[in-house]
Amino acid sequence: MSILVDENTRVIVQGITGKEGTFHTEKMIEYGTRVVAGVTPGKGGKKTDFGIPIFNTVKEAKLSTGANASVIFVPPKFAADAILEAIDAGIEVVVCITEGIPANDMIKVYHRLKESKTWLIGPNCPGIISPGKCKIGIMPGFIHRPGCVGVISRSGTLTYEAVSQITARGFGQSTCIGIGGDPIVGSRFVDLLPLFEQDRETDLIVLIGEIGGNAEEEVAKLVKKGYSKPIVAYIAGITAPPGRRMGHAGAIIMGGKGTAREKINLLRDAGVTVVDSPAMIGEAVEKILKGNV
Amino acid sequence: MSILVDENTRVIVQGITGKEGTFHTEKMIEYGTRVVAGVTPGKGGKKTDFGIPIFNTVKEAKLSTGANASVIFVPPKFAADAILEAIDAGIEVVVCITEGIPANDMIKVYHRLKESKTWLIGPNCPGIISPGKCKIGIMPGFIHRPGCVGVISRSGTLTYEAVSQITARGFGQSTCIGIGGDPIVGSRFVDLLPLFEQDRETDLIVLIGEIGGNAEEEVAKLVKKGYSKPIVAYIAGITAPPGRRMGHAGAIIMGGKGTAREKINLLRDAGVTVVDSPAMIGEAVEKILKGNV
Amino acid sequence: MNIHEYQAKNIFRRFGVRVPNGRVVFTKEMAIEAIREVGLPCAIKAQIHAGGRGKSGGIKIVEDIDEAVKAVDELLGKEIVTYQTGKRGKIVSKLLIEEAVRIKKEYYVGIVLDRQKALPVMMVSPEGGVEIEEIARRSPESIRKFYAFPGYGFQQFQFREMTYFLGLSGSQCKKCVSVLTGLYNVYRRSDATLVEVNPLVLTEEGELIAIDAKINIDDNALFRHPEYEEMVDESEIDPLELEASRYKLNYIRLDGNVGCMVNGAGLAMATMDIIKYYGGEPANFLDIGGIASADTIAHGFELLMSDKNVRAVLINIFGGIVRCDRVANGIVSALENVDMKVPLVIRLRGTNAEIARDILNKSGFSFNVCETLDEAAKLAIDLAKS
Amino acid sequence: MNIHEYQAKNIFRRFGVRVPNGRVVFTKEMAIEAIREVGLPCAIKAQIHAGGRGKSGGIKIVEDIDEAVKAVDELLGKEIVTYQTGKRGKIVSKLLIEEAVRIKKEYYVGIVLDRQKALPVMMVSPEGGVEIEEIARRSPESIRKFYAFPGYGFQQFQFREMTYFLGLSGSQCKKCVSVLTGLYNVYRRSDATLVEVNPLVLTEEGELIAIDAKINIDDNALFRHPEYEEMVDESEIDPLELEASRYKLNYIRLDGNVGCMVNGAGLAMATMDIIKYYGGEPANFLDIGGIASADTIAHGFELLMSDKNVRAVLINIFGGIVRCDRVANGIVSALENVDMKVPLVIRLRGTNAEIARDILNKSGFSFNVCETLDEAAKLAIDLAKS
Repeated sequence: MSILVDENTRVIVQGITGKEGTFHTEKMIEYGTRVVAGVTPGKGGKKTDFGIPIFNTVKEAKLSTGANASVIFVPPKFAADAILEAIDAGIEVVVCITEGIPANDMIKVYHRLKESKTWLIGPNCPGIISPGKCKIGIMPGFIHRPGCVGVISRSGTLTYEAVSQITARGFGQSTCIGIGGDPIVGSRFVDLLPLFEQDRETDLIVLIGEIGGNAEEEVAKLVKKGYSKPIVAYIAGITAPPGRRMGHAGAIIMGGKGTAREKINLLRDAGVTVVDSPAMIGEAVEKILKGNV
Repeated sequence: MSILVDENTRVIVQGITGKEGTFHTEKMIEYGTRVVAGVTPGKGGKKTDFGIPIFNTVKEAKLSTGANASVIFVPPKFAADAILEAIDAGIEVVVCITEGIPANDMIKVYHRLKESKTWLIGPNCPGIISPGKCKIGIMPGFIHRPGCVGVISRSGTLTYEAVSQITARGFGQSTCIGIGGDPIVGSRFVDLLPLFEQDRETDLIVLIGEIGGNAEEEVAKLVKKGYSKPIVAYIAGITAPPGRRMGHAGAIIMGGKGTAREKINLLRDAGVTVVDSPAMIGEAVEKILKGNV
Repeated sequence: MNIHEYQAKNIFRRFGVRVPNGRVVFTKEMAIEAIREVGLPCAIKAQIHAGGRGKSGGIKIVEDIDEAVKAVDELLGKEIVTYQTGKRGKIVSKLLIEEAVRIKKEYYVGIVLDRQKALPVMMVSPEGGVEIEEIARRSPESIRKFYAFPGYGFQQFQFREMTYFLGLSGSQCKKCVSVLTGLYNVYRRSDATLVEVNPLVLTEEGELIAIDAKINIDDNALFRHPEYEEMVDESEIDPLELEASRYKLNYIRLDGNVGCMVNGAGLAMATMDIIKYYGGEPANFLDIGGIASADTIAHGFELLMSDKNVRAVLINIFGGIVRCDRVANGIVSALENVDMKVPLVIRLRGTNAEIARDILNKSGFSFNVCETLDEAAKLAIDLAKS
Repeated sequence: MNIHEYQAKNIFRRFGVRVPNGRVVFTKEMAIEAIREVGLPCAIKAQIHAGGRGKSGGIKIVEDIDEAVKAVDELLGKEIVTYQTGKRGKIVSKLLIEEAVRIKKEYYVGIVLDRQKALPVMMVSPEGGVEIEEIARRSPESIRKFYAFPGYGFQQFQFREMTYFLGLSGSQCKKCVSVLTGLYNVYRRSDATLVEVNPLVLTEEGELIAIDAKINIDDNALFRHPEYEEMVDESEIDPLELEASRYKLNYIRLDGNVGCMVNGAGLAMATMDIIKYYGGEPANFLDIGGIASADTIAHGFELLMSDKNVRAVLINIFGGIVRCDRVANGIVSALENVDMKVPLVIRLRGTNAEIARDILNKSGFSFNVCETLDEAAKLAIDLAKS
């Protein structure tokens, strides 16, 4: 098993004819993802070089191909509209890769999303992968292997680092999700943790947090109330100076709130295994899975 | 019993120091309604001639007096804001008497309302009365008497006509509600009918509809699915010319839809007793209640 | 509030929606000058507030100047009767002279408030040019509805979906999205309850142009739009209805002979209905408001007496908050100033109804005072017939 | 994007929020002229982008001209260090000269995005004049939060509730509602992520005036606000950070001696963290983006070499979509053009990492190539110390 996406997931690529869209569509197909349609307004009726049919709207694409997921490679100005279109078309899982969407646009998306049945991953994220089954996003597929570790993360390359540590120790992943680094994301840690809890294949969750916001504080609360699977966490940004933005819009500490230290303390207090160094993630996973804790 | 309001209802009057607010507050108190507070921004801390304390905000009024209902006598420009304030303060039953609120303002109110636990009656309505227990609104109290007939209506004086026919035949009312004549009202017939169905004291419902909109069509659908109590209905406007507005913003027929004839046919088809003349309401009620149908 | 086609088109222009080049004229001389300016062929369109104008001969397309002059003569100052005007029709005092465009395809676009969802709904159809009700009957699948997002209005993707549903492609798509955006902005920024373009046309030259334009403004929101007050065309309103509106009375003139004066819109409609039910014909709808004062009653009488068709008057007042004795005094004092030429049937219900009957009976005027609505309606009908 | 207090106040004026009469000056001469114009007493305020300016002596209230001249001398061209500037501080090149107002009461008003509710939140407190964090510590009950309605923003009743919570009464209520409405309009129409007034003051004369003004704009929304681009004050930005931003590199200068170059913000923070964890001090945050090209790598090297504190450089690249062999080639070609004066530790992971190691080893440059993050961090720290 896995969460949200699997070998039956049928994917639409929104913005399939753009540079990023074209490139990553190819990579996804290579990985084995069932990319069934593309959407680019005005290019409906054509096909990509790979023979994927292009539609003008998500609704048409869904109707013609039975797609249940979409991935968005649309420029930031138009990305929120693309997400709303996918929600409105009833797409079940929408992955938005686009970085740089205005916060006010995401406020609009967020409240519409919460009234819908759609799961939105991102924006500003690497995407979601269930190794060996389906990859929707821009992560390097080859570092993953099927297995029992669920990975959720606010970061991109740091997630790859964590995944490769897990793989290097001989374990694999059930599903890996980059939730995105923006202040407002479609799915938060606490939205996704229950799915991992219910997934029979997932035995342990690796959670990569960072400074800013209160996503990790929410996790601490959730776990304290009772969470049935072990969590290994790493929180980036313990050295980050206050009031400065570290790449992500998300990675900023305002007035002493959302520091790495506070997050680490709360998570530990709730019973989460928080490692001190990003190099220790694989080791901690191994210890727990081999029962050496 | 009764629905929504009873002898324990504690009422705030929003706009208590205005002309209408002052007049009807007096009438409500005379009827026995427990008016516990008034709200007029800027006059907080004062009292009315009747000794009712005035507050600046609904939240303060609620906090100080434990009110659970409010009635709004605020000019149309500011009335939507007053409704939102009452909803935000967590008032359970809000009655808006004000006529002439812009439709766009009511769109805003409506969607906020549906996310809340508040019941809004109106706007542009006479209000709600549970005879002998509580009157919130501008209807003449004396024509009512406690009894087993629930009354819901889109009209004002026509409701009084119906009520007085019922009373004249020796019956009384459990609760009478004027839902208001505007295109967008807080509670529709179909929202309230289930409450009457569950109310042990209500044996029969009198429903006064009119041309325009599809409130009566919704009722026909609801009843067709199964409604356990008899309904006597009258639909006003069978002589109204198309495309003209008959007083209420609601009473307008657009393009053949929402005519009285269509509504009557649908309701009869669903099993509702629809009378042909407004003078026959009391008689029809008597027939059913005495088992002479 | 209704505004004229030419006024609506001026608003469209402000929001970037293309309309044909045209001029509004009030006289034959102006019309001929305008026709020369606009060029031939052109469209000559009666500017009246009533649906169904096209079917009733209110719009003429003319090819040459002779035809044009003939059309102007046939329209200006003449009466047009449509299904919405009643028997009396509307006198045409304004014409819109517009360039004729070469039509390739006609579309329908309408924006109204959907009461059930409490949201603006946009309806589009590639089968424009006939009334939306007819499209709905003939090919319901050719109409598609789109709902606004609460607080955020329509989204760009929805305008794109509409565009593709209309069957547009290539460079026309952007133009269409821009027209639809413009029309929604008209709706939103005007506090409109209706914006309708039928037809929106694609010309042979590939342009999208609104050939017709209809806007209704939410009367309740007019306080936010002082710019619309000057658009009111009082000549369009029945003089009696105009006078009524000055006294805040709600009056609509009909074709019958039983005048009605009632407090409350629902009861007023019910009173009309019962007259009809017993075989009579109501002469009007008249709601004097929930509270019936001597003043409003007096103005109501004046209105009823101004309608020469009225042969009997039925007053139906439910005295609720206002006591019936006061209403009776109001009636009596009003009658002292108004010359009532027709029989009067009065039915008062509610507080102090019996005292009221005494006041009326002792007033010296001749009334027919009734107890029930049934009785009152039947009597008024009989009196109107005799 | 940060803007200066004086720029924020100009925006406030446009939205009808009162601010003190004042002028921004760049030289001592201009300052003295401005003081004469504004009058004494007045406030002399350093215009720098950093919080904590008041506590660090960046704001002076002066009573007479001698004091004023002294204050200008003490500020203009001088360095101010606050808790947000880092050790190096900020050089003051602009002063805001403002009339002093007679303060009766100080309030706090702030609008920010609440990430959890995904809504703008307005925070108000009658305990203004100190930092919001301090108010929150000292008297949390004196802060009240109000959330906007999705799509509809804040409502009038909320502004009233804020006003009464602040303890205003009488004629000041309307003024306060108008100020709060204005501040929210600033937030909304500017696509701001922060609008803060601390203090908003009630003067002895009964006026409400924003004594301080802070606005942060959402960088992602700048495309909607070309008017803000000219407000960028490049002199406020560390020259290296400014250069970095020109190459779309994400660079923040810190005080340590281990230079870092990493792809991805999370991995870059993690790299800083591990350096610290093993007792070292990172010299910077540098994210060259998810895709590391030869070009971005070359610019990254230039940045690191411009920081004289850097004693060793750690490159940590996770080759995912981009293959490590290409990254290695990029590093080699970049080094051919940049004069590296300090030891270099390179860790490449991901696709073709082994080929990459070969390329680096055979390049002729001296590298320290590491396998794990642990190893790389420890080595870089050691090299920086020696």
